[in-house]
Parts: sequence; structure tokens; C-alpha cells
Amino acid sequence: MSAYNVMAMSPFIAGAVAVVAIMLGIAVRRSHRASAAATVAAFALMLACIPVAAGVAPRQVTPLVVIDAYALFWLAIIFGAGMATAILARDYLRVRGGQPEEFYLLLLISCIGAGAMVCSRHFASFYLGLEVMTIPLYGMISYICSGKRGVEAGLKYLILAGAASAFLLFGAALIFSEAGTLDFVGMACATVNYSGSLVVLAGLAMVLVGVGFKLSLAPFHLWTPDVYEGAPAPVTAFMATVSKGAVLAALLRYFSTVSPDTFMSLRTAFSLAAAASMIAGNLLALRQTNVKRILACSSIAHAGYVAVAFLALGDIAAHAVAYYFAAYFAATLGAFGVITLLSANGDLREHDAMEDYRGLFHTRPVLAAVLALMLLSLAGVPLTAGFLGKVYVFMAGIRAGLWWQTGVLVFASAVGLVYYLRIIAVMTATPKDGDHACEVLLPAVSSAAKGLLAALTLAVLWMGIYPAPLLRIIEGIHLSAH
Amino acid sequence: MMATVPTEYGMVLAAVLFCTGLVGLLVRRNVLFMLMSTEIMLNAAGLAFVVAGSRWHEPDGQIMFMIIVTMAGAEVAVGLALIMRFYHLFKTLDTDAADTLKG
Amino acid sequence: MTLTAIILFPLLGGVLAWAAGWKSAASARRIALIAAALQCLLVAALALRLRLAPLAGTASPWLAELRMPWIPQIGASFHLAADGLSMAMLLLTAFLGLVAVLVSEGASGRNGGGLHLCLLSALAAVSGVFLAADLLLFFVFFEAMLVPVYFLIILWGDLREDRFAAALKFFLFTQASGLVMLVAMLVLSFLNARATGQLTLDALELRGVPLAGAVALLLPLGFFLAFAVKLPMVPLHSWQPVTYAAIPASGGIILSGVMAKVGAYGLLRFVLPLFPAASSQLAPWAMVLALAGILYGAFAAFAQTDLRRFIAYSSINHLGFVVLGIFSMNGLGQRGAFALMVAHGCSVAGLFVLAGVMERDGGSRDMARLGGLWAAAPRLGAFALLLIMATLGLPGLANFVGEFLVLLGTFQASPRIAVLAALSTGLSAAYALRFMQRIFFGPRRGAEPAADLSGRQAVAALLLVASLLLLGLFPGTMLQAVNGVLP
Amino acid sequence: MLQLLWTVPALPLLGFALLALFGRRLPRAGVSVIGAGSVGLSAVASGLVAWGYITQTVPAAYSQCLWTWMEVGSLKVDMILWLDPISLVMILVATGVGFLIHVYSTEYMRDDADYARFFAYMNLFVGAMVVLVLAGSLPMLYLGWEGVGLCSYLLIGFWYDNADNARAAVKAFLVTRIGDIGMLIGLFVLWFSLGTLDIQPLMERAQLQWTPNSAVAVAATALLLCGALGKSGQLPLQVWLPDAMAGPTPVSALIHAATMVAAGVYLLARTHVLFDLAPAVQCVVAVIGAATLLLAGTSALAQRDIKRALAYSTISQLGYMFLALGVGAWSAALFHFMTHAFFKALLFMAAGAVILAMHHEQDMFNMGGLRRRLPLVFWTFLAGAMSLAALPLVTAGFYSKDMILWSVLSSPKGGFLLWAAGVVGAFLTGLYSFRIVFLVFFGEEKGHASAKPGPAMMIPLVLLAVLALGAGFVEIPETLGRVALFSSFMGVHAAEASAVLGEGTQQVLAALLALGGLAAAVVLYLLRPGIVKAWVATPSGAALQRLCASGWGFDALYGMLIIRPVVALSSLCRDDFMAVVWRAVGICAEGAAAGLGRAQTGRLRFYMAGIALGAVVVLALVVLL
Repeated sequence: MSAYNVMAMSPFIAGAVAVVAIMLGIAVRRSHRASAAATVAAFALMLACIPVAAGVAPRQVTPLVVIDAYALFWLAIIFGAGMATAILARDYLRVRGGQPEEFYLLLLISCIGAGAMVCSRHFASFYLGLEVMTIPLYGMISYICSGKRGVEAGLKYLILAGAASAFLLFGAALIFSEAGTLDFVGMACATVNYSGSLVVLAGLAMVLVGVGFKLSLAPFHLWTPDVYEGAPAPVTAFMATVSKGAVLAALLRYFSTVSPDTFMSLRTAFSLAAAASMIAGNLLALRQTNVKRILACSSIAHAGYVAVAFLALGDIAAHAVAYYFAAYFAATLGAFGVITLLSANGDLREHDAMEDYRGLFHTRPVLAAVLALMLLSLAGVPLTAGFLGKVYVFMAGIRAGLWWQTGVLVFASAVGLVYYLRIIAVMTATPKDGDHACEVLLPAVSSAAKGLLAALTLAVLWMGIYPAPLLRIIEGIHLSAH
Repeated sequence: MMATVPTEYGMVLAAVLFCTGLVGLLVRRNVLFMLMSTEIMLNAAGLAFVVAGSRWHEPDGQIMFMIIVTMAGAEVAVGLALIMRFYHLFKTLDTDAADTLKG
Repeated sequence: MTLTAIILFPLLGGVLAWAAGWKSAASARRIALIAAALQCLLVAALALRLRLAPLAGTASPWLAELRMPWIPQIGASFHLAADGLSMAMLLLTAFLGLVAVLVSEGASGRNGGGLHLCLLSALAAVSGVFLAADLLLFFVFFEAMLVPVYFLIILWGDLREDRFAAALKFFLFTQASGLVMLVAMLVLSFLNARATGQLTLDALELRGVPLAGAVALLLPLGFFLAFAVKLPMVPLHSWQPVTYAAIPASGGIILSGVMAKVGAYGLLRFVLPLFPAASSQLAPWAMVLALAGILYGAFAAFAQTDLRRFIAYSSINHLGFVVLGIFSMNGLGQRGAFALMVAHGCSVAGLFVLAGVMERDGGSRDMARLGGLWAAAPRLGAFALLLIMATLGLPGLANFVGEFLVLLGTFQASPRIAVLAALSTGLSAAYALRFMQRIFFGPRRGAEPAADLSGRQAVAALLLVASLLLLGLFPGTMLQAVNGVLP
Repeated sequence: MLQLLWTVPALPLLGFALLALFGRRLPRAGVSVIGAGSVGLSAVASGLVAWGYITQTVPAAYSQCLWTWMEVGSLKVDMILWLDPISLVMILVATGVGFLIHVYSTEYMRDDADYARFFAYMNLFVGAMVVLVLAGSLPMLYLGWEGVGLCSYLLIGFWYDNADNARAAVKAFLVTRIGDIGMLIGLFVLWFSLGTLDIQPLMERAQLQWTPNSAVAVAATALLLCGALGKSGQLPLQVWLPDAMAGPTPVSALIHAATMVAAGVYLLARTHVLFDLAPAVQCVVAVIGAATLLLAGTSALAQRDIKRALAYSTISQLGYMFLALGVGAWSAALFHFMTHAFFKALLFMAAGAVILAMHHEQDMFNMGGLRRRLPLVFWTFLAGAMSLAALPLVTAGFYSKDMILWSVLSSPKGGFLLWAAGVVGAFLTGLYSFRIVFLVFFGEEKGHASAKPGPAMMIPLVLLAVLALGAGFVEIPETLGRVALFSSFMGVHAAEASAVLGEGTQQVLAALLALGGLAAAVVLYLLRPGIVKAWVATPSGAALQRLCASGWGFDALYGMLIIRPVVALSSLCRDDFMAVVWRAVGICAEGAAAGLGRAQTGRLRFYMAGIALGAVVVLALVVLL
């Protein structure tokens, strides 16, 4: 094991050490504050290791893992999202009592799993990463086990994710049976060479099912609103961002060597799924009265949008997807962040019903403004990150000639606007008289959370107004180099 | 030894197992049985890996099988804990009863 | 740098007003007023300077420009540029911005600072639209305009209207059509990049991209759709009456006076130069559509009893003339369209001032319940009379110049359409006079507001009257401004 | 002197501006001074200009360019004043008669609350009219044209609290607007045909470029004619004029004598060169004039309201002018316009004095015997009525009408039938004018007339009475001793004429018919009123009377043909039927959302089924495609 490999893997090593250290720490003395702080520090450390790793990138570490610019970019945003989740979770869990310390372990492990996925260049490491990311999620979803919602959501997710994993694995096994290798490059080559083979096609289709579930593409999206609603708000934020992004990032790497012209039937299926997600997600959200469910539906739609960019394949897709997810991460974390902070008060209730947001502009103007900004970003309004994300997706779609998919994207984006604006409208409505109760219960927001929201707000605006520096980094990513 | 078993046979068996698990998921309401069904599906996939690996004389298939079993075990561990919690809260193992989250 | 200042200055004023609004709404309004007035001066000074000294190099069509890299990765640059057309529109924007702030409702009620922030940031965005010479930059401003207006409607809108639905409809129509335009922009840029190898979104550099087949028609249609919604053109207008009904009057001045003109500006600035061949191909259809809008707006306006909806449909009627002029594809018609844009901006702003006065203190705006207001408010009546005369195209007022030239240009392109459009001016006289008669003449009905124009409102009214008269009798300067921009 | 030309329109407009801005704060006397004074000064300026014009060493038209209004490419529209004999006569009449009417108004409107507003509008009216007649380019003419339309609207609806007045005002505006649109399109045709809109170049180019009766000539003149028909209240756009009586009486005087209705005649006279190139349209003009004069003459017979009767008489007299224009005798039309301005202003103002004395009673059947109560008014009214009836030799109306009738008979474009219509009209004129005189001033006294009008009202009446009787002597036909001041000033020289009747014969015939009208009026309304009453009592008589009283039912006809369809169409658009499409889109989206929402059962097995189904679909797609 060379020193270079250690440097390349340093983010993971730091994470793993941190997990063990925090676990030991908890064993010595339980302290929510300390665990949370240690977790944030761990994420900071992991982020700090990324430049170290970048120094030796691109580098293949064992046949399983590759550390290159693409992977590092994803690692950065995954760890950033993890850090944000940790900060939010602290406010959220603090008021709920119980034993919150282990939550951070799960979070860290899940992030490491997600990181492993984006660095994987072999199916084994991909699957390992996937499960390491997913299994802690079950625990996180049901972490507040006193209520029915969390347990129900966790169990639903567990059963369905298990089945989806089975689809993914079976599909991979079918491809393996024809290709004889589980290396991504090899598998991809084999899939191209055997593109006429029914077994390979069936395998790819089953992989698509498994991935579709994780991305909550229609028609595999049914679970999403339920689980997002049942999970604690910070966990929902984490799921909506990290678990989606990592899967798509890994998938993109898998398909990086495949020319877009092969597998027309698979592309058609994926396009249909993307279109169905865009339409179904947005339409579903129209009638929801729960903000978390709305955001869940919107995440279905966003998966569809980004799938259009994905369909372009290659570097264009990598850039579009990377930028899109960076923007989407910031906005989603910000939006769920506000929900989390509103839910972090004494009545231990999730403040996710639309009614909870009535008049928020009058009672909590800053939080409301942040939420509004995040929603506008998700809607793709200019001067926010989401707008350029959309521009990128459009450009990818146009360059790849995905005409009808782009058309659906336009239509769906328009529909999507309706529910984002509905939330904003509710927030501006005058609060009903006698609603003083909610003022009494207004949470005290920790300064860390304040800082986080400020950072996210700045990030969203910065990416919307002057994204050139970030884009320079993203354009430096070349997938097909290996 | 495995080489004597044709790949197709193994694959068909795996597919049958997979479908068994899938049908189990669809028809059983008891959450325990549903968990077991997912295990069957995962194991079917594992079997498929082993069969495929044996076709190419690659150890990868068997390694994948071991990873799958490990992960499935982890999943079952979490799953059982959740089922206990579930039973405690809902007083039943019928998943159809758990529809507080919907719409 | 002045160009950037034109965009940033109102924004700064808005933020200051907003900050001041926490203490007192009146001081917020004062700051906003000062900012709007200074903005007027700034734009006017720039206009004067440019007229005296156009840009040295004659190769550039711009009088002033500023170009900085922005997002080179997608070919977008921060490219602001002004020519006669944009300077004229900027002047209109600043002027109507001042009028809007003069009559703003913000002195009382819910956080007036916010209202002024919205007003002024809308102004900033519109100024950006008129200055942007890069397609993406244009689009950013084009869509950014929506946000302040949206908040104006939902936060300070008319409580009697379903203002959430109205705001949503407004946002939805504009954004949806805007996205289509965005795709068209990106496709155009992509085709250009494929043909020349240069990735750019600059409006000038994208002229003359070879287009063939369906794209040659679909791309201009994509642009056209967005601008047609913004104007709005029938049948894409259904957002407009509800929006005009719900928006606070000061916001209405900006929305109807300036933002609607963005649609026409976009047609002149982008659709015609970028797609000359397709434009002439589409022109007959666009003219027919415009004619349909003219007639539909006139008939609908005739039947309205709600003051705001009347304004909305009469605008549809007038903007039909603008489109008609633009697609007459000759200098006369397009200059007429331009003159009408400016004139209609002033006259419709006046109608919104009127609406604001009428609705003050809960006054009714249902024409069926109004009457004989002249006796109580003669100044308001005289103001309304002048606006109504401008609306029906009385010579001597600004609107006539536009309508005359538009009809003349249209007559050159298609006498049949010109005759029908001219006939429709009879209808516009009918609805305009009916409006006057129902509100100001006849016996009093009791729902009228008691007050006449107040000080600030009177100033605003005088400004508008003066501009309508000046532009109507001495339109020379205005018409010369677009020499070199329009054929 | 000629340099003062711009002050002629500027003074009334300045008066308007002052009154509009400060009128409410000025005392009444100040308003009177500004209101009447500005027009008076304008009249003086007109006089000076006229003096300057006449004393020019070489008589030539004078033009004064104020500024360029619009300039786009080759289109250049100037604000240019053009003074030639036609416009000179027009401004003299407009400002002179206008001034008298203003003076009269200072007393007539004395007690009105909106005194300043009244004078502001009146000043604007005169100003717009002067702009109209002095315009050197058609768009500028159109500016004045619409300006008088606006003022008529404002003044007819001056007493706005009565909804009927406002309605009459709107009607006046809209009906004339319909004509104006035609005129506007006519301008477009002229511009594209001849490349200019300045009137003089237009005439010159038309003569060079147009062949007589070519399509473009016919189209352009027909469209210009539309405008003239609307403003001058000719068939089929005459319906607004009787209703225009809703305004204060001085307004009626102004509209009927000096300003509004003259515009149509003026336009046709001004562009007579074009019309000469379109004989077909001229023929239409003549026929319309003849038909209008008969129709209005019969309608005037059946009116009860004194002002309506006078209004129909105006329409009828304008018919004469159109008749003259139709046969190319535009100077005769202008001559009649001038005399008509005098006697019609006189008649209206005298009627106003009567109305004021009768406490705003306008029904002639409620008047009577006022001869004794208001002697001076009676005599002036009688002078006007005589002139209107064209009683031979002593009245101005006789000479002008005679000139028209002789032109019609002698011109190759005229003819016996048109002339016959004209003389029948003369009979009708005699009948209805003296019907008014006898109903109002003779017979038994009904109602109670109050104090006599003061000098501000009476002096204009007397002055006008003198003009109504004496102004005709500027143009005396050959048979009576030939004075041709007017026509030679106009630059028209009598052409050798041939006609079926000699000039003298036709004069005698026309005079006899006018006198016959007078005689018939004496019989029917003075000596034997029973005849008319008995006849009206019969069903056919009643029907005919109703028909005439309603102006031959044009209002009802237009109500059916135009107003109802427009209202129906607009109520169809009222609720924006095109928005239904978008509403349907919304409903579809909602429905689809509801359908999709139903899939969110919350049951695990159902979700699993969704995944399984999706898997099957994807597999099928991938494998089968």
C-alpha cells in the first residue's frame, strides 16, 4: 500500500477513524453536543482531505476504487451535505431527547458508503458502498422510534430497498454471466459487445429498476412521499440529496464509456421513466398539503430532470449532472433545513403541514425568505442556482438531440412552479388571528444552523449569479479519461 | 464440480427463486414474511452471481455472494429490530394496517 | 459602468428603502422617491450624453456598451449595451418608475419598505432587460422581473381578488413560455457553435446563423411565444386580466406600462434581427393574430364593468396594434409600434394611477356602482378624460402618433388588415367613452370615492399628462431615437 | 400681418389652457374675459390676417410652418398653416361667429356652476376648428377634425349628470368617428398613391398622376367623403346631429354654424381637385346631398322640440351644400355655408333666448305668442327664418341657395332631378321655418315667459340678423345685377352654362316655391291649425308623423344592425371565452394529479406491486424493442 494510495484514500480513512473515535467517545460518555461537534469536525476533516487526495488524482486504488476529479467533486458535495445534515440534526434531535448520539455514527457511515459509490469502478465496491449507505439510512429514518411514522417509513423503505437491491444484483449477475467481469469498464465493454444479447439487455433493465428505485424515478417512485414524510426532516434532506446523487454519479461513471447510440431500447425506457417522473412528480405535488411530501414529489421530478441530462451521457452529462446536483443539494438542504429548524421546537411535532407555514413571512421573515429562495431555486428561477442547473440540463439535452425529453422538461418545469409558488403564497398569507400559539413555540435556532442557512443561501445565490468559478472546476472533470 | 452444472440451469433456478421472492412480497401481508421474501430475492441474486462466476471460472461471483449474504444479514438485523418496534406500535404484523403515511 | 449603475442603482435604493421601512414607512417612501427621481436623472443624463457623443467606433451598432466575461462555459457574457431603442425604453422605465413610486400605496399598511423594494427591484430588472445584449443575460432579467411582481401581488395585492391565483397565473404563463424561449436560445447557440465552432449567446453574434427545416420556424416561434405571453397576445392573455385586477396600482404601472412592453421590445430586438427570414414568413400570421387581439380586446373591454379588467382588455387591444406594427415589417409600422409602446406605457400607467385613486380607502371599482364622479373629483375627471382620449387615439396625444404610423405601415403590408384594424378604433372609442360615461358622468350612485387627486397623485398625473401631450405634439425626438435601429 | 396667422388658433387654445388649469380659481368675470376675449382677439387676428391677405401685392396663398410633427423615412408631416381664400373665409366665420356666440354665452350660461369648464371647452372648440381649416397637411387637418369631435362630445354632454346628455355626446362622437375612420383610411390611400399628405402637393400630384375615375381616385375620395358625411351629418351618418341638441344652446349654435358641421363641407371644398377627378363620387355626393335635404326637411316638419327642428334644418341645409359640392360648385357651397353660419347661429341663439325665457322649455307646442313678450327676439328670429327659407331678394339665404340651385341645374354634373329635389327642399324649408315662427311667436300665449334677455345676448342677435339679411349681397347673380365678390375672391369664374331652364326662370320657380312654403305655413299653422291636427289623427298620418319625427327611423335601424350585434359580441367576450382553454388545462392537470394521488395508498404491497409492474414494463420495453 503506497503512500499515494493512502493520500488518495485519505478522506475515507479519516471518516472511518472518526466513526470509531466517536463510537468510543460515546462509550466513554454520552454527550450530544460533543458527538455532534465531533461529527461536524470529522466532516470538516474529510473535506480537508479532499485537496490532499486531489494532489494525487487521478489514481486508481486497487481494481475497485478510482480517485479522480469527478469522484472528488462528488465526495466534496456529499461530505458537505453530510455536514449540513449533522448540523441540522443537532437542532432537531436536541429537543427530542432520547439517545441522539448514535445518529451521527449512522450519518457518517452512510456518507462513507455514498463516497465509496462515487469512487467505485467495480460492481463489488459499488454494491458495498450502496449498502453501507442504505443500511444506516434505515436506522436514521426510524431514529425517532416513539412515533408510528418513523417506524412505518423505515420498514417500508427497508423492504422495498431490499427488493430493489435484489433487482440490481440480479441484473448485475446477468450481465456478469455474459461479460465475465464486474469491472465497470469491462462490463460496459461487454454490454456494448453483447448489446444484442437478451440476457445483457434483461440485466440492464433490472439494473435500471434497482437504480430507478433509488433515484425514485417513476414508476418506482411510489414509496418516496411516504418515506420522506415519515423520516425526520434532516434525514429526508439527506435522502433527497446524497442517496440520489451518489447513485446517479456512480451510474454515470458506469455508462461513461458507452456511446449514446447503443442500447436504443434501454435509452427509450430510461427516457420514458424520466418523462414519467417529471410529469408524475410534478402533478403529484399539486394536491399535496404536506410540505415534506411536496418536496418529495419535487425530488421525483428533479430526478426526472437530471435523468434527461444523464441521457446525454459522457462529459456533457457529467458536467450537467454535477452542476445540477450541486445546485439541487444546496437548495434542497436549505429547504429541508428550514423545515428542520421549524420542527425543532418543544411540541416535538414535525412542522411539515402546509398550515404550519401560514404567515411565516410575518412571524419568521428570515426563515421564510430563505425557504422562498430555496423553493425558487428548485423551481429554476433566474439568479438562483437552480436556474443555471436547468440551463445546463437543457444544453445537455439539446446537444444530445433529446428533443421530446427537453419538451417534457419544459412542460413539467412549468407545472412544478405551481406548488413551489403555493408554498410561498401560504407563507405570505396573513396569519389567522389567535395563532399566537405558534409564536410561543418558535424554536431558538442555533448559531451553527444559522450559519449553515446563511452559507446555503449564499451558495444558491452565488451559483446563480456568478457560477463561473464553480463551472471551471466542473468543466475540469473528464469522465472518459480512464 | 460446479462446471458440471450448465449455466442455464443455475440461472433458471435463480430466476425461479427471484420470482418466488417477488411473488411473496406481493401476496404476503405479514411483514416478517415480506422480509424473508426479500432475503429470498437477494439470495437468488447471489446464486446467479455464483452461477455466472462459475461459467467464467472467476472467483468474483462467489465473492459477490459473500458480500450479498453479509449485507443481507445486516439488513435483516436492522429489519428485525424495526419489526419489533413495528409490532409494538401497531399491535400487528400486517403491513396493510400501516398506512398512516399516504396520499 | 453607467449601464451597470442603471441596473444597480434602483436595487440599492430599494434595499435602502426596505431597511428604512423597518422604522417608518414614510421614510421608506421618501428614500424610494429620491432613488426613483435620481434614476430618472441618471438615465436622462446618459441619454443626453449619448445623443451628444455616440460611441467612437462606428462599426458597433451600440451607443454605449459594457462587456465582461460571465459564464464562458456556456458562452454567456455580461454584455450590456444601449442603442436608441433601449435608451428610449430605459427612459420610459425610469419615468414610470417615478410615477409608480409617487402613487405607491406603501405609506400605510403592511411593511411599506418591502413594497418599495419590490417596485425598485422590478425597475432594476426591467432596466436590465432593456440593456442586455446577451441572450442568457436577457433571459435572466426577463425572468427576474417576475419575482418582485409576484411578491407585489401576493403581499400587497387587492384583498378582494384571489391574488394568489392571479399571481400564480402570472408567474406560470410567463415562466412556462420563458422556458420555451430559453430552449430556443440554447438551440440557437448550439447551432451557431456547430456551424462556427464558437460558443456564444451574444445577440449580435448569433445573427445570421444558418437555419433550415423545422428549426428555422420553431426557434422564432419559441421566442415569439414568450414575448406574446408577455405582451400579452390573444389567446395567451388569460393571465393578464386577473393579474391587473389583483396587483397594487403602483405595481400595475410598472407591469402594464413597462413590462408588457418588454414583449414588444423582445420582438424588435431579438425575433426580427435573429430570424429575418422566418419573421417575414410568420408576419402575416402574426398580423392576423394581432388583429384578433385588437378586436377581442376591444369587444371584451366594452363589456367589462370592473375598472381593472377594463384596463387589461384595453391594453390587449392596444398592444395588438404594437404587434401589428412590428410585423408590418416596414419602418413606418415598426416606428409606429415603438411610439405606441411608449405612448401606451404612459396612458396605461395613467389608468392605473386612476385606479389607485378610485380604490383608495376602499372605493369601489365596479363601474356598475359608480357614476357622476366628475362633480366630486373634477381634477380626476379631467385626468381620466385625457387618458381616455389618449386611449381612443385622439390626435395630439401620444397614442395617435403610434396608431397612425402603425396603421400606415400595416396598410403598406396588408391593406385589408389595416382597414379592419382602423375600423376597430371605432370600437376603442366606444369602450373608452363608455368607461368615461359610466364612472364620471350620469347621476351619482354612492360608491364613489370622495377625494380628488392628492398632492403626489396630482404630480404623477401632471407628469403623465405632460408626457402624453408632448409626445403627441412633438414626437420628433422620440421617433429619431430609433433611427438606425429600425429600418 | 400674415405672420400673425399662428395666433388665430393659438389664442383660443391659450384661452383653453388657462381656463383648464386655473378656471376653477378665477372669478366669473375673469373667465368671461378670457373665454370670450381669447376668441375675440382671435377674430381680430383673423381680420388682420384677412387684411394682410387682401392687400398683398401679388395675391398668393400664404403658408406658415410651425414645426415638423412626424418624420419617418419619406413620410414627413408638418404642422403647417395654409392660408388661402377658402381657409380665410372659414377662419373669419369660425372666429367671428364664434366670438358672437361666446359673448352670448357669457349671459346665457351665467348661472351655471361649471362656467369655467364651459368656456374652456368652447375655446378649445374654436381653436380646434381653426386648426382644422388652417391645416396645410391632412394629418394636421385630422388633428383639428378629431379635436372638434372631442369638443362636440364634451359640450353635448356638458350637463353630465343627466345620463341622456352623456349618451347623446357619446353618440355624436361615435357616429362621426365611424366617418373619421374612413377618412383616415383615405389618408393612407392618398399617401401610398401620391407619396405626400400635404394638401397642396397632393392636389398637384393628383392632377398629374390620376386619371379621372381611376380606382384609386374613387377609393380615396369616397373614403374622404365618409369623414365629411359623419361630421356634416349627411346620410347615412346624420343620426347624431338631432341628438346633439342635448348640449347648452350656444353649443348648438357653435356646432351648427361656425364649427363642427362645416368641417365636412370644408374638407370637400378643400380637396375639390381630387373630387373633380372622381366624377362618380361627386355624383354620389350630390345624390346624398339631395336625399339628405329632403329627408331632413320632412323630419324637421314633425319635430316638437324647437332645437331639434332647427337641427334637422341644419342637416337639410348641409344637404344643399353637398348638393353643390357634388356638382363641383364648391364656392357656392362655401357661400351657402357662410350665410348659413350667420342665420343658423342667429336662429339657435334666438331660440336659446326663447328657451331661457321659457325656463328651459323646448317644446314648441308649449310656446306661443312670444312675439309680444320678446319682440326683439322675434324680429331677429324672423330675420333668420326668412334667410333660412330663402325669401327672395332681401335675405342672404336666397342668394346663396340660388347660386347652388343654378349651379346644379346648369352644371353638366348636375341635372334636372337634383335641381328638382333642391326646389322641393326649398318649399319644405319655407314650410318648416315658418312653422317654427308661427308656433313659437304667434298664436295664444302658453306658459309664462320671464324677463327679456340682456345686451350680451341681444347684441350678437342683432348683428347676426343684419348679416343674415345682408351678407348675401356680396354675390348677386347676373339676372339681378351681378356682384361676384365672393366667387372672384375664391378664384372661381362663372362658366358658360346651358340648362333646360334659363337662370331667371329657375330663380322665379325657386322663389315661388319658397314663398309657397311660407304660404302653406301661414295656412297650416296660423290660419287653419285644425287641418294638421286632423290629418295627424288618421292612422296613416300618425304613422307618417312618427316616421318623420324619428328622422325616418334610422336610429332604430342602426340599433338593430350595428349596436345589437356589437353588444352581443362584446357580452360574448365579456367572460373571456378564450381563457376556457387554459382553465381546461388546469382542470386536466388537477384530474391527473388526483388520479396519480390515488396510487399513493400507503400500503407496502401496493408499492411493491408498482415496482414489479414497472420492472415488467421496463423488461418488456428493453427486450421487445
